[in-house]
Amino acid sequence: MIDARLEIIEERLKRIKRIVAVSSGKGGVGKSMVSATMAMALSKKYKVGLLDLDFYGPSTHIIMNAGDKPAEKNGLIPPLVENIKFMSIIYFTEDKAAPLKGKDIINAIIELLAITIWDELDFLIIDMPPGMGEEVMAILKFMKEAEFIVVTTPSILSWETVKKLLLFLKNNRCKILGIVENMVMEHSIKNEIEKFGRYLGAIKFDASIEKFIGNANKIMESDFGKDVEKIAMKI
Amino acid sequence: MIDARLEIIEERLKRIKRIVAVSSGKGGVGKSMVSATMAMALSKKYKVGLLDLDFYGPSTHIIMNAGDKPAEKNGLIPPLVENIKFMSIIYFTEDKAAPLKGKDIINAIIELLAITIWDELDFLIIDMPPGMGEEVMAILKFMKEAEFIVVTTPSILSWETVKKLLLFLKNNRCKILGIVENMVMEHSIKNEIEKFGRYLGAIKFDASIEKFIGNANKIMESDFGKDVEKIAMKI
Amino acid sequence: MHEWALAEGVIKTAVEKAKESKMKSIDEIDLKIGEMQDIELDIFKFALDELMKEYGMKAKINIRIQKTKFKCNVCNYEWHFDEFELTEDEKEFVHFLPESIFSHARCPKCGSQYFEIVEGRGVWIEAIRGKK
Amino acid sequence: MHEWALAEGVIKTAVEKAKESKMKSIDEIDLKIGEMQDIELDIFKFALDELMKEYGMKAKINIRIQKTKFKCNVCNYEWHFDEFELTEDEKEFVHFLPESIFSHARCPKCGSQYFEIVEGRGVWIEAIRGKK
Ligand SMILES: Nc1ncnc2c1ncn2[C@@H]1O[C@H](COP(=O)(O)OP(=O)(O)O)[C@@H](O)[C@H]1O
Ligand SMILES: Nc1ncnc2c1ncn2[C@@H]1O[C@H](COP(=O)(O)OP(=O)(O)O)[C@@H](O)[C@H]1O
Ligand SMILES: [Mg+2]
Ligand SMILES: [Mg+2]
Ligand SMILES: [Mg+2]
Ligand SMILES: [Mg+2]
Ligand code: NI
Ligand code: NI
Ligand SMILES: [Zn+2]
Ligand SMILES: [Zn+2]
Repeated sequence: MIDARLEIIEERLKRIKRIVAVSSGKGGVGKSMVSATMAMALSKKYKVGLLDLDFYGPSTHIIMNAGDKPAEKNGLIPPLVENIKFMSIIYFTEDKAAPLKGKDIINAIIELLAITIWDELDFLIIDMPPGMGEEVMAILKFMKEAEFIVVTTPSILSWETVKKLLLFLKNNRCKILGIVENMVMEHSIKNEIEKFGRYLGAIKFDASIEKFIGNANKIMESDFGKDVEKIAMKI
Repeated sequence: MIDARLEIIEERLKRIKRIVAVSSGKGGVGKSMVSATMAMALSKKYKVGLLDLDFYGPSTHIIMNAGDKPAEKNGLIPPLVENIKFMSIIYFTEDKAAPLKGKDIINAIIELLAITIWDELDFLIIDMPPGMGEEVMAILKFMKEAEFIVVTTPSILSWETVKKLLLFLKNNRCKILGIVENMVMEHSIKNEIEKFGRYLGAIKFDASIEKFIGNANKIMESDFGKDVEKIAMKI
Repeated sequence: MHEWALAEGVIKTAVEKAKESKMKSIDEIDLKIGEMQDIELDIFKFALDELMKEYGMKAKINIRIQKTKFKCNVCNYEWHFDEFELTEDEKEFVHFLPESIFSHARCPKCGSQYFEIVEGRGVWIEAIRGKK
Repeated sequence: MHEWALAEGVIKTAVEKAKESKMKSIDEIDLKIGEMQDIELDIFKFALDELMKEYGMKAKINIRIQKTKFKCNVCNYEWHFDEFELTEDEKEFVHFLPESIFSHARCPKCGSQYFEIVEGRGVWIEAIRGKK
């Protein structure tokens, strides 16, 4: 018995020039803030899509204040949010919990990849959940060309987990674009990070960012937005 | 065919008076810091165990600077760390990544619960991973009496996910001890939280906490430690 | 209308598999579709026909709807899709993403959300017959 | 020596199931043990005997070791446990926690860590026979 959805995934992704998975292993390091802001920064020059794969804690729709729903036409057409083609599980779960188990996660990803019509894109940014589970495996299996941006904070609790993800990605021969150090205050672990890969840049701790969440322009004008934009230009 | 490990789990847990799962749904809100510190606070008066169920990002061994390994005697005897019986996946994976898929996670939890000899405990504190996956399901299935402490930060990105977990726990008739607001700076969402459950207390953002990680005494003496201790006394 | 996307999956897969097994023409395809997908059969069949034209093929497609089966991990109760009480919106969500059922429904007996989709999701090719 | 903990699982489960099916005495238990558990059979059998004494029972226990089978999700290669090159420490970790294999090993063919334990883990009771 053959799963008829698998063959079509390649077709759906083939007009996407680059897939960038913003990941970490660790939660709460700013993956969602970085991926949404990076998508917005890139969208000034490029055709960009954003796929939120954090089914337990989808966040990018809040950061960008997404409104419209996908349209149905030979598949699902992602709505334009801040000029970015946007897809998230929230279009199917609304504000409810999505207590999916491992195999449900992989099935949901397959379904989403099979029915979403991204069409032509320069970048598809993927906001990854924490952990090294089915979502990372799905990237390994269905998006072999994906490039990883790995986000950490300077805290040892974050870095110890992030190192594990880096090791995993290297073991599995994934392309790693580099490592972003987010929420930097006085203390930075740049030197330590550089031993493990390319240092893509620091993003300062910005206590004011909370009040800009949901307002794309304000985010882009903030210190946070500027730091992310510099990183976006490097990739 | 019957899994011979399942029947013994009840036996292993039956001399534990209270099981407290420190959870959130969201990552990086301080679950590990709160659970380790809470275990240390409770251990002044009670017999306490700490089980780290975050297989992708185990952290409590770093916070408490765990050294000794479990001993093998009719099962695995958790070593005493800061006078707390401690069990974590790191004893079997060391510093490597543990890229377990959903069903591997549930299997690993079953194995750990079946072979760990906690003996008598007043409290077993469980440090939960982010998400609402297999680990939460394992609590629902194998520890029906467990009580949940739910940790959030004041950020909307945290709270939106935490609300989903609260909804899930209520739907599934879990006992919720209350909600902890961590990393509070000027802005608190206490009023909002109180609409959803018991507010267990605020923990201030404490930029100095990073340098105390790995030093139990210093953590307990810090502002963070004192805030957590107050909360521990309420449960 | 996202039926088209799934139909594309079917035809693409059939063509690919026929190639692999060196078939010269595909005469018949047996499909099994999970009830949860709640496919609109008219649209789906139309899409299959159009796509077959594009690929210059003409096969008989036999479609079988697989009933759903759910099983609760807490109380072991087993049930079918029609035991859920879903709003029209929720049904549409499940039509697009079967796994969204975990957000919208609970075990009819014990109320738990910790249940399994035993069967009834996905679009499956059971057999492809043709000339070598 | 954590074999004792697993043996306890076996005897407890057998006693429980016998009670459920109203057996008066258990004469024989068929066990299947995953190769990954790497059970020390002497210790395990000793533990079973001691535990049976405690429960006042005396059954014949047939133990069968189930070979492991792994399958790579990336390159589809299939292999057995002995194809891994594990250190003594790693073997001990896997003995305690079979799932730790994902930390210590990779697909022998393509190097991926995204593989499945198809079989060869766990301790399973296949049959319990006795008098009603
Ligand atoms: N540079 C920063 N300065 C201050 N707060 C930040 C920064 N980056 C992210 N945050 C905040 O940290 C929290 C976690 O960010 P989020 O993007 O949700 O992380 P993740 O997706 O990794 O879980 C959010 O409350 C977010 O607003
Ligand atoms: N009250 C606090 N003030 C400042 N930093 C904190 C506080 N609580 C936690 N942290 C830091 O936040 C990060 C996430 O904490 P952690 O306990 O690892 O969260 P989780 O277990 O929820 O992922 C760590 O770097 C930790 O040191
Ligand atoms: Mg996120
Ligand atoms: Mg943690
Ligand atoms: Mg569908
Ligand atoms: Mg074992
Ligand atoms: Ni449709
Ligand atoms: Ni042993
Ligand atoms: Zn039920
Ligand atoms: Zn392989």
